[in-house]
Amino acid sequence: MSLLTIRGLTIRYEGEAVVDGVDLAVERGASVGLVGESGSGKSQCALAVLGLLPARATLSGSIEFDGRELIGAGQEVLDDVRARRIGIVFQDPMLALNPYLRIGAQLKQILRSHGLADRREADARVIEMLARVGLPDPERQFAAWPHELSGGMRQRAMIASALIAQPDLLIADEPTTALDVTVQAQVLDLLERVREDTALLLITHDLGVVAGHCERMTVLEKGRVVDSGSTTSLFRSPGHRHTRDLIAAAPRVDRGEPPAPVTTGTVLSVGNAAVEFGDLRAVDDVSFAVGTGETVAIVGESGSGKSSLARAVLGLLPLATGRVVYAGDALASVVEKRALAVRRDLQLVFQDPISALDPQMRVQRIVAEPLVVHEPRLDEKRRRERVIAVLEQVGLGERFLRRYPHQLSGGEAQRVCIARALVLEPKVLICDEAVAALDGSVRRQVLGLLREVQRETGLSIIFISHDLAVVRSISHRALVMYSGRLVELAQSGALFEAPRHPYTQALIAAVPVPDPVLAPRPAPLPGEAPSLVSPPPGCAFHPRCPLAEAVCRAKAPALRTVGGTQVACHLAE
Amino acid sequence: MSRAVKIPLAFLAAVAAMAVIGPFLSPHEYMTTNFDHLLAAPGSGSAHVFGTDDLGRDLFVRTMMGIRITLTVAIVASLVSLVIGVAYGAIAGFAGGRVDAVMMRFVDTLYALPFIFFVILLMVAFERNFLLIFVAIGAVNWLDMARIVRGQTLSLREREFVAAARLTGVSSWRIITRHIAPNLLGIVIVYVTLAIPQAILVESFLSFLGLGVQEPQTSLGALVNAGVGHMETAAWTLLIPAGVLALILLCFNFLGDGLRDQFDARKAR
Amino acid sequence: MRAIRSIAVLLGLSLLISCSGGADRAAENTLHRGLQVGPETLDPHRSRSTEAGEILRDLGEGLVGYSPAAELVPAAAERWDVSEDGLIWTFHLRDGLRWSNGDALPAGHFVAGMRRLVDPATAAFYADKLIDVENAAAIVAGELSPEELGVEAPDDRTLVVRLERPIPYLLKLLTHASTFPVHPPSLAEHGDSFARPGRFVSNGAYRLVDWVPAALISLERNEYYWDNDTTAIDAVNYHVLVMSNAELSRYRAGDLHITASVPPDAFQMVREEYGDQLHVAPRLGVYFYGFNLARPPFADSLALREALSMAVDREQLVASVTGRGEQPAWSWVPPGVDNYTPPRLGFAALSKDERERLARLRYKEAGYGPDKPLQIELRYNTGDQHKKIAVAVQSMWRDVLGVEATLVNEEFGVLLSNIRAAEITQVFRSGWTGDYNDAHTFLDVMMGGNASNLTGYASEEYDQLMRRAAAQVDPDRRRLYMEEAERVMLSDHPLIPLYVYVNKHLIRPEVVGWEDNVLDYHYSRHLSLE
Amino acid sequence: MLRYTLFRILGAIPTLLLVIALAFMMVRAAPGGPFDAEYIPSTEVEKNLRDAYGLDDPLPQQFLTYLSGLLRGDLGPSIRQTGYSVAELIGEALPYSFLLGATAMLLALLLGVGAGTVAALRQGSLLDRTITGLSLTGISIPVFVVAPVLVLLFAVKLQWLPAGWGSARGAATWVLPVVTLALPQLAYVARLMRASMIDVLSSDFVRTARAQGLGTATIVRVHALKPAMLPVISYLGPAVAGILTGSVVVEEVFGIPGLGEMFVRAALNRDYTLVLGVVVFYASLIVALNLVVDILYGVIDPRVRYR
Repeated sequence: MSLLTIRGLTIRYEGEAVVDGVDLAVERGASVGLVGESGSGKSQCALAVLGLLPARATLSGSIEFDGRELIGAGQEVLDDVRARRIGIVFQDPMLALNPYLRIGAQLKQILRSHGLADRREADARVIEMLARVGLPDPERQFAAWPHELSGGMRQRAMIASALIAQPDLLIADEPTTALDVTVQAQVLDLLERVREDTALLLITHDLGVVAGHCERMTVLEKGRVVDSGSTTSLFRSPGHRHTRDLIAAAPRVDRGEPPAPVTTGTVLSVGNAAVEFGDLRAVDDVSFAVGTGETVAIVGESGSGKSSLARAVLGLLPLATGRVVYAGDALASVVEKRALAVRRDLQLVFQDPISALDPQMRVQRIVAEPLVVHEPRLDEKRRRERVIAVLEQVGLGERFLRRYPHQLSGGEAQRVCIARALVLEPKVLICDEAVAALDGSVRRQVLGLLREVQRETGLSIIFISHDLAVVRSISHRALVMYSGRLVELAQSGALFEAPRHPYTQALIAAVPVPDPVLAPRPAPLPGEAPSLVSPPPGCAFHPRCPLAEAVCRAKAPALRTVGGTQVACHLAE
Repeated sequence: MSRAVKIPLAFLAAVAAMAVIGPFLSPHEYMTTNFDHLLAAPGSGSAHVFGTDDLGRDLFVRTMMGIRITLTVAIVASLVSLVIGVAYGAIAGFAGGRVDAVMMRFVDTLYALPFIFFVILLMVAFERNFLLIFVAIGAVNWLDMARIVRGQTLSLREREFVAAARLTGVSSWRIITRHIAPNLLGIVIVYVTLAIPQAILVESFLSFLGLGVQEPQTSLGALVNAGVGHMETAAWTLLIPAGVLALILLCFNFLGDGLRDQFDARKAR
Repeated sequence: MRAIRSIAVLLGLSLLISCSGGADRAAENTLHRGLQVGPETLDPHRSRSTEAGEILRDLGEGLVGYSPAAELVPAAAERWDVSEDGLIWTFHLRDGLRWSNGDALPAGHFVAGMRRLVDPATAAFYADKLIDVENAAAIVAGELSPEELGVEAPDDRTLVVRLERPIPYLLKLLTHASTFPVHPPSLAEHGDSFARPGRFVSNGAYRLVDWVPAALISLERNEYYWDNDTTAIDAVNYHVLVMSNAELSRYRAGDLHITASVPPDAFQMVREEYGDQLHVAPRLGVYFYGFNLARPPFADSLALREALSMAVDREQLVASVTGRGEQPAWSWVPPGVDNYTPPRLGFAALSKDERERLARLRYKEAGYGPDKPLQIELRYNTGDQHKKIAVAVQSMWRDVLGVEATLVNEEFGVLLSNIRAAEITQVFRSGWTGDYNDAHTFLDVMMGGNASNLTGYASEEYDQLMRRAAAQVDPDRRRLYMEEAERVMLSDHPLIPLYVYVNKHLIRPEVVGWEDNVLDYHYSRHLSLE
Repeated sequence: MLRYTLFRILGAIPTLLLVIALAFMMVRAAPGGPFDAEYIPSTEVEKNLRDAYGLDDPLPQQFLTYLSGLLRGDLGPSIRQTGYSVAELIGEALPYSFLLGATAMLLALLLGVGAGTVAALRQGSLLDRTITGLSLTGISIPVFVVAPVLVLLFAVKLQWLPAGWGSARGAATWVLPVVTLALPQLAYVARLMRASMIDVLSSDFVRTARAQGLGTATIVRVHALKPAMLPVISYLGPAVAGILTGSVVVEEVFGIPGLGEMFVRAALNRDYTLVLGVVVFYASLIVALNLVVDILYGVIDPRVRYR
């Protein structure tokens, strides 16, 4: 008999089914992946198992755990099952941990509430658990507040809290989505190692994660199960069109031909740029150039300074030192001081399309506003035609004109953002994590759109992303940043096939590959990126670098050219 | 609009309409005394639907008068606080940096004033003129407004759509008027709605101290205060204005809550 | 959680404190009296308010006092002589007078008290009380030292007062707290703050045991008082209750024996429910509207002033608006003053209709009418009763004459300073209460240049008559001059007397010995509890 | 934190100066004077009175004299309450105001937090609706109506409780005043608490706690109460202002010799020094209270750091 058996689970909100007849089983000790895009209902299933859905949700079907029916079970049964039999790890540990309670107290409460330890034992058990999930100096972390921990450490504490009562089943709901890719690899490793014979139900949108960590997988689409089976067989021969699409849409860092290099004149260049926030140096001495019709990617983890660099290029943040040269002229550091003609040539697409659209304005006004500023003599009718034209260019039509941002889906909103940027026919488009918030298939469409526009108009693109797989598919050249500094700059082909910098190598190795045959790969790097306030001496990467030598600790490496690639490493050759 | 907004709004509209039209429907005048009908009981059969007060004046007309004045005082007071508060808060928030720090330090300073004492002093010191009541009450409330608007402006200023507008070359003035101001509207409306009942209560407190509006004009607070004395012998002189006062306060509070919920819901989406 | 527990502990603690705070003061034989305003001080020479005066009648004693019916009776002095010309008074003190701490009270302490009153350093509000005593005016003005005051004690039981002009009401002045003796050792030890519980050495039937400013004054029997044997009540508590409604509630809840007042709004209810406990009696006080005689439109328009005065229906006012047994006022000096019959306003005898007709006539004579209505401001100080009366008078003027009066409510201090500036005021509310039972206390106010003469009335004829009256030793001739003076003043209509004040008290049936009187003086030592 | 406290106290000095200057100007701008009565003494006597308090000195000089007195901790003599210093009068009135205000505040906090929490836990239930309805009513009826109605009912008609202060029934005397004063604050706290508790209960970390099977009581006690209290703590400042306003009414109706009533009397009587003294006292109190609120905030929310 399975440990967990879900049969015909249907969850409705005000009559509308978000989960519709889902069947799922998890055997003891097994690992099962539950895969789907956002809105497919996968998290709802997890919450349903633990009875955590809001009261207005209506459930039908059956959730049987170890012989006990959980749907309609009383509070006592649920409280008994929770933590002790089923532990859960949520996506964002910053939100899921109580910021007003010390880490140790939160874990201790679990033991105390379930009567698993008395006052004295509890402390020791918690510290031991914190040590098991790899928290350094567990006694100190015991007394730490959640906000004092880094993202990866917080998620480790979250895992500790899910496992401390030694449950039979661990549900992990997008456990690594909020984490950087190198940390994600560590946490996934940890989950594997620490769960021992606890069964795992891993919920994720990332096929790479499933491929590396689950024996079986179930694919959801719009609340329905479309495919289910062993991971290897499903990847080899997907049963359903949707599964096939998902696998096809999953970008791969390990293969694929990057766009051929372009050789054109430089349209924009950045020299020795630095950005500071008080004492903190977010960008330190970065130089690069972008050619006409070229896409240059800036890659890095959170805190690497890539977004600050982009904003400094645009003049939204002042440069501490260095300069930006566009079309042969050095630009003013602040956008308000730049000539209008320059401002229309440099445009930006943001990560969060909803936040980037004024909620009080209709799409027509949003897209028309740049025209009002730059072409004030345009009459109403012509302006409207231009707006419709650009909306059609980005794959939206006239019918979107009257909509408000909250009436748009994520993909539609991002297209509106792109339309707003393109309506002025800019020469350089900066995309700041422009596809990070989008689901696989939508992401692929948006990337396609960008490529198409570039082909048609010779647009240059600076593409900022943490996602190496996406970068591989779109950029001609890429530069990698770490702790505010440029560590490697190369043609995409060279970068992905023969990375020179140990950090670049690790970054590529850490990306989960959506192929069960190649996965899993061990986490390539320990630790997390250093604090920008007090960066380590010498090479900022040396504390995590597997190759570090004495010189790395003493002296910051300068950027030098090794085989056509610019790399900042003492040891690269 | 949700029901939580519509119902109190409808009530308030009805009360306000009644206060405007009501006096025209009555044969009585708010200041005419009638010593033959002192404290006449209300009733449909009587000439006075709401009865009369201790000078034989018609309470219906006086209550309507009171509603008018109370609402005017409260709304104007709130508007005073709105104008000062929004201008101050928006400037501080949009300017940011040192300007913001200095301006907010000043607000913190004013917060330490025992304001009700100052209102009393104002009322005592200067001839009881109507305008002063507005200004005094408005002066009490603008600080909260300034803080809220400033906080909101600061966060709006950092929103990406403002960055997008800056980037395109939209002027600061246009950013404030087209992007920031409309987005402040929701919270400002909610706040004003909740500030009005506060102002009404301050007005009635001043009436209690005898520092309120000038007779023979009246306000709900003054009517209620007068009614307290007749609580046992002529309960209607208390119950009617107190009921209307409570109804108005309730409606504004409901309305404020309803608007906030609606506003939050839109923000959440 | 810990926070909540500590909150609970605090709450409990504060309840405990409150228990101990409300110590049991309701000894069996304690009289509880209401007071409308807390006394500003119990220092007899620096006191100002009627409330302070009321408590000081229990705490202290002058040379002369009052009976329950407010007739003059010997107090600290057992008898007195007056010289033929009325200028030299000799008082003979009782034997064995003692202070509340047992110290002897010689006549010299009375001299010290009076000197302290006129000493500029004391800054006594009522320093003018003894202004007719020899050298008093010069001492108040700082020109002579207090020792020069015409008061001396040839021996411990004799006190001589020398006057600059005869004042028939001297004995009445000597009942006032400002003429009480002072206990020199206390003054020396505590200075101006000797009138405190634990410090205050007094010479009345009671001594001060506790005083919570603005709330409660507790007195206990003074064992050393000369008439202690006939004092029945052991302790007196004065409760300050600013709101008369609150005072009424306290009375109805059984907390008070005697109220200071009865709220107008509840008067009807009180009369029905507590009829036999309600005491209403006329008082030496008049409520009036004054004209600003320094500015148009009232400066030179006798007709207009008379018209406005006539148009006020005083009977209606006291019946429907004030409604607590007040009497219409037809004169400046209220009825009931000793040895005086006030003249009445000329139109007092007319019927309401005749008065109104005449009023319209005079109004027209003054140059006003429907086409040119009089537009004035009527100022009154904050108070429900003042407001009601103003509204009523406003509507009477409107109905009878078509006057457009605007009501202007001002806080007392504001109104008073406006009246005194005489710039913007036109008609204003005020009132006058006699300090002692003599017409002089009213008529003196209307003399030209008197500081309390708010209308600015100045009539040579009036002043002359008053000066003549002052020179008379014979009471009947003095009376005739004063009555003639008032007649002159009334026909000039500098003000509109509206009604005569009444005293209103609720008194529990167990209180024995209470007599209503025009001065509203009720010594606690004259009362007893059954 | 000590440095922060010191910094804040220093920062309060200009605030207090501004308060004093404003109050001084306003009270002196008011027409009338402390010796106003219907009986007006002769000019000589009036001059003696004014001289005794230096009221005829030039105003700036009087202001400086007052400030220098203040520096020595001397609030001056009361002009109206002859023979008392302002400090003494505040000292006399403070215990009553404090007892009244603090007890009312505690009552409002305890019951308000409790009722708000219960309502939030049973959101939408009859109990919730009752609490919400009552609390809305509580903030919709002025104190000066509630007070006499309660007195009429409980003191005059039922005779269960004393009608006011100064009678001989000990703690019972305080019941009506405290309840009257607490009622609107209680209602407000309950509303605040309900809203914030609902917010916190729907937060992710409470979902985590539920997923850990902690049980409702434990979740509220351990996880939700502290963060849900934050808005209530922020409300303490405005609440003190509300208590202050309310206490003026309550003290008058129940005859309690507290500061609020004293202030109103002082303002009406033009007792300049007493008005200033009470204003200075309350301004200092508010400054101190704001500091306490900020520190409390930091105690509850570990992310707040003092600079």
